[in-house]
Amino acid sequence: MPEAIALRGLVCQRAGRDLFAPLDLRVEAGSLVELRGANGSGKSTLLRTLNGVHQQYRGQFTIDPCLFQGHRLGLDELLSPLENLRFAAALHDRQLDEDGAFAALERFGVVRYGLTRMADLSAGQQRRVAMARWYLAALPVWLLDEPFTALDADGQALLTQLMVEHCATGGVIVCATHMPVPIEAKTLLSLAMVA
Amino acid sequence: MPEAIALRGLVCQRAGRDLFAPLDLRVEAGSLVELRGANGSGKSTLLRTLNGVHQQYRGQFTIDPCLFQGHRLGLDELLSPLENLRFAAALHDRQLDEDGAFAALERFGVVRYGLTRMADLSAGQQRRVAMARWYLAALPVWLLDEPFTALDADGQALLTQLMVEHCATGGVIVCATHMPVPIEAKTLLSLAMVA
Amino acid sequence: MGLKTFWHKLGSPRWFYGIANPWRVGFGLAAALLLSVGLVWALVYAPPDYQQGNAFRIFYIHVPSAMIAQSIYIGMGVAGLVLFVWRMKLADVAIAACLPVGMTMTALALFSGGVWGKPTWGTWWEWDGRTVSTLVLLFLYIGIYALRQAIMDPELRGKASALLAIVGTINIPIIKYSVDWWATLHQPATFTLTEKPAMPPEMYLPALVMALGLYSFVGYVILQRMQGLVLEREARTSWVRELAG
Amino acid sequence: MAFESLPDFLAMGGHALYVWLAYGAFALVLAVNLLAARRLKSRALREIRFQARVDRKETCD
Amino acid sequence: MWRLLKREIMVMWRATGVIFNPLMFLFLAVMLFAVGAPPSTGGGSAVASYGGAILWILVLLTNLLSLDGLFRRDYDNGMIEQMATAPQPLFMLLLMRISAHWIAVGLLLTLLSPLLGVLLGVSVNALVVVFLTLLIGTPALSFLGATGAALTVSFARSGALLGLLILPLYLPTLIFGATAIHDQVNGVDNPAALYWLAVVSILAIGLGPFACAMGLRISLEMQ
Amino acid sequence: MWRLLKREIMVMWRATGVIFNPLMFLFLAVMLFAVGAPPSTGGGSAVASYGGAILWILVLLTNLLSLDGLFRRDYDNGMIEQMATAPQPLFMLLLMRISAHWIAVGLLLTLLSPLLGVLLGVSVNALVVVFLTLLIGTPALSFLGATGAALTVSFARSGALLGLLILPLYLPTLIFGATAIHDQVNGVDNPAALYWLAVVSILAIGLGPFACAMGLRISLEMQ
Ligand code: HEM
Ligand SMILES: Nc1ncnc2c1ncn2[C@@H]1O[C@H](COP(=O)(O)OP(=O)(O)OP(=O)(O)O)[C@@H](O)[C@H]1O
Ligand SMILES: Nc1ncnc2c1ncn2[C@@H]1O[C@H](COP(=O)(O)OP(=O)(O)OP(=O)(O)O)[C@@H](O)[C@H]1O
Ligand SMILES: [Mg+2]
Ligand SMILES: [Mg+2]
Repeated sequence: MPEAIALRGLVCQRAGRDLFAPLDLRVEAGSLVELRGANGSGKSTLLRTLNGVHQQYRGQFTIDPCLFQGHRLGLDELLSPLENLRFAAALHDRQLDEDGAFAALERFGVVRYGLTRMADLSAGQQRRVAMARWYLAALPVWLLDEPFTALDADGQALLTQLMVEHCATGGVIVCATHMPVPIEAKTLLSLAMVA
Repeated sequence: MPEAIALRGLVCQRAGRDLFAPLDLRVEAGSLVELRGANGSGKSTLLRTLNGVHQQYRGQFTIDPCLFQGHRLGLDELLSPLENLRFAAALHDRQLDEDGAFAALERFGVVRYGLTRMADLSAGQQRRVAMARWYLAALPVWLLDEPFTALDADGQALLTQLMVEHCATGGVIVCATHMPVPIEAKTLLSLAMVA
Repeated sequence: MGLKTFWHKLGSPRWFYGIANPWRVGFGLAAALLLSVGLVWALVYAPPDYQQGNAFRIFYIHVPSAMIAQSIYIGMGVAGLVLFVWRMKLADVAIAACLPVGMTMTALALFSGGVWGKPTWGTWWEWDGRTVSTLVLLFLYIGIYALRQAIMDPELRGKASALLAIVGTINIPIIKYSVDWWATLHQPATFTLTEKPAMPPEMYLPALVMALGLYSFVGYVILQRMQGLVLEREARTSWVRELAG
Repeated sequence: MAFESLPDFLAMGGHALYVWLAYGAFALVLAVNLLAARRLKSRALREIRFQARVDRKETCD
Repeated sequence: MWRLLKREIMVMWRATGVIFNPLMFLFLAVMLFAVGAPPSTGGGSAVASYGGAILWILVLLTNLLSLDGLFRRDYDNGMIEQMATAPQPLFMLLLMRISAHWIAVGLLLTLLSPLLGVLLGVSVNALVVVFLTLLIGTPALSFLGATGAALTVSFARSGALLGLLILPLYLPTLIFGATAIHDQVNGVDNPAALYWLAVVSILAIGLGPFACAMGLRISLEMQ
Repeated sequence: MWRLLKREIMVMWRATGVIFNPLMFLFLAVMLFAVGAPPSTGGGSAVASYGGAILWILVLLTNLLSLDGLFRRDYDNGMIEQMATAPQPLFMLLLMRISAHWIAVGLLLTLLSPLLGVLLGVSVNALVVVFLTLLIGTPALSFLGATGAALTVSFARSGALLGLLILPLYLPTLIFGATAIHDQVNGVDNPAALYWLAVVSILAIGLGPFACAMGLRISLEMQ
């Protein structure tokens, strides 16, 4: 079975400067990779590179179709969670039935805000809607940048469970975080800043 | 000695709806208040109310001059950290000398980015610049909304130490957070959502 | 009742709802009476103009609607001031109630003017002092309307539109003055609005009746709207529940 | 009375189009305002009644 | 596909009357011209063609004004990122979005142009040409403009920079449009201007989404 | 105080050529007019006053275009919040910011107006009036516009809504400006227009910052 992600001597660059030492890694289906590193070590940049929007790097990598969640949520503040989920599905050329969207929002505890504008939700509530988006995306690889931000204890538990489930069904998660992910089976990938 | 913050039956409202049960609280100089509550319970709204920009509330409160740090950093992305600090000082009609700014940036480990545009810093680096701003502000009350966001272990330690120092010198901090602040002496203020 | 207690009572939606009823009925009756008399008088009994013939009858609706369009905007400005200075919630209700009425009245003034212009000026539209200031008035109305549409929070919607209404009202005299001034410079002589050389009473009396009738009508409609809006906003209170039965 | 007969009245001395357009618009504006105000109030009342019913039911359950 | 176009139009509705506002803006600008530089000061027989040309320029500026918002919000909230990495090709998504923009701005203003023309003193038979040229020419404005909007979306205050990039590209469209009106008013029977206008529009529709996609990818790297 | 004004101007410099862009935009717009509705089509003696009026209208539109960015970035990054709660009174800070806007847009365009006037066929002695009216009138544009910008900053795509709110308020300024030029060209010695222009500007400078501060506080509550 080919690996879901393979990095061969990958080094991301910003403004022509290498950010970290070359990375070599193979990630099999079902793994969780915890991406650690000091502030400014290049975690976010690496995730953007894997997602294909940052193109300044050396080395090679391959990656299966992936979902990306950066610091910016990728949800439209003027639309409701429901509309956002529907649009996200349309982007992947899938139809989303009401029941599916409803169930996803319910799972993450924001179903009562289903018709409110995103702009009128609290920080954590918005994050929960984003989780519903991942849940519905049906993509094998997830690239998550500090996904525990703004979540309360309940939300963190929901996220952990979601991550466990995703890996259990053969998905792969790369998660940049400063807080250890409370899951046992994980690969650690540490970025050391290049001086 | 009068208290730094006093809430008398304070209830914040959004779109005409009460967010939580009335709050009564007196905060003496030198205290740290940890503001807890589920996502959407109104922590951010309460801090904005205390800061004076959110004006839909019932009840009364008094508060000493305060510094506010919301989800939005209050730093200009097109300016460098140095320029931002200088402007923040000018807003409070104080002059900031180069040494002071340098020392503050150094303390929070971002002095080498002193002349870079904020937009080109990583999430955690931006947060560290914000910490330098608080440090220089010389205001008695700090209202911090999830200040541990995006900070690495080192950054969290720096923040904890800053908070300890501020309280030790008679300052007051109200800190909304989902992660327990690693400081012993603190008052807990929990918001329970109104159904 | 002293002026001061009246003022305080205005802060109470319930009191307003009650007191509005007789006034509304009064305005309604006055409007029905004055408008029916005025219409017959204007359409049937008033003599035709010696120059414009029967096209002059448009005057009887054109001028009242133009006057009311301006009055209502200024009324909104005053309500805005009240909202800001005394934070009286009823003022926002008043703004919200005046807005559509004023907008339609302005549109009516513009339309009737245009329809009048065709037979008298020979064109549906001419850029002239009064047309420009009426058009600007319409834009001022639409601006407030668009702003209100864009804001979800009812409280903030009120504050924002009040501020805009105040700014607009301060500007209205300047706008009117500048436009009149401009018109005296640019307007071809043939297009000046008829300077009525001492209109005979049988021509201006019906106009007076129509104007009073239209004012009453507008008073009726605005009070009715305000009552509806008060009900909407106070929907959760017990007195509204009781009233609705 | 400025007119001899009904057709005379309707013809408005050749200005029928303009006069009746203007008065038609006048009638329309009045009617729209009247109906809109009515509807606003009656809809508010209807919704309040409905909500009251919902609440009564909920407190019974 | 259809769902995407529907979404775009829905968002336009939601976003503070994007549909409604360009229209109001155009009205106001027409008023400014009528008051500030009334056709009569232009004087002479040229008035009719003057009104048409002013109208064209104003439609162009209105378009420009509305372009700044075309990607701004979605860039800031990370939606563009999602679009750029979706399995649906980006240019297809952009085709939908730009079409929605054209419907909400170009087409709407075209439909209103006869009324505005009257306000500017354009003669009735010139109105037809104004309408026709706008109908054929406005797609070029939306599709050319989108590329500029994509390239400048990463800058904080791009308004005027956008104008700087795009207005030169708009020039041919304007020239063909104004010429067609001018010819008609002066009784010259010269359909070439209309044909050229159509050519520009078709080129813009064909190439615009691709150029726009490239512009957005460049802007994304600046985040 | 002075430090604040300095900061505002510095940020303007930094922000992708805010200084430079309105200017380029105006140049391009003038070019559009020179191409699309050339003064010569106006014919006769009215050309000179026509060019001045067009210039006025374009300066007005350029101003409008640049207003959208006046508070947008600072609103999004939380700086307005800091300003609203600083011990320095907000209207004072706004006075600085709006002044900086006037310097970067109004004053700069005024300084360039003679050159643009020549491009639009304005006669030399009319150029002086154009310059003078712009100098006196542009503060009104910045200070009136700021209130609209403050009220609309919380909306995603405010461009055209802003225009709808502000353009009616700009009308008197335009009228007085254009009339002064018209009078001068036609040899009428009538300084009233200039006086009125000054009155409007002084009123705007005096009341603008307060209204603007109120608008910003309302917008802040929407966050
Ligand atoms: C669209 C076109 C027009 C508009 C927007 C318009 C607007 C106005 C306004 C705002 C007023 C002032 C009402 C007041 O006293 O407060 C007015 C009055 C008047 N208008 Fe018009 N008008 C238009 C066309 C016409 C035409 C075509 C005529 C007649 C030939 C006309 C005749 C008058 C007269 C006689 C008055 C009353 C004069 C006075 O009170 O001094 N208007 N109009
Ligand atoms: N701009 C807004 N308009 C209307 N309602 C809002 C707005 N922002 C937040 N709310 C609502 O107000 C409530 C409180 O929001 P707030 O942001 O204060 O919560 P919070 O405690 O900070 O939550 P979190 O832990 O997620 O940051 C939420 O239920 C939210 O839906
Ligand atoms: N837009 C940009 N342009 C230039 N350099 C940048 C840009 N964004 C970040 N950098 C630099 O690249 C480096 C890596 O940034 P990145 O955001 O990837 O760090 P990170 O590991 O995610 O940090 P954090 O833990 O703070 O989120 C940092 O040193 C930063 O200064
Ligand atoms: Mg990061
Ligand atoms: Mg919060």
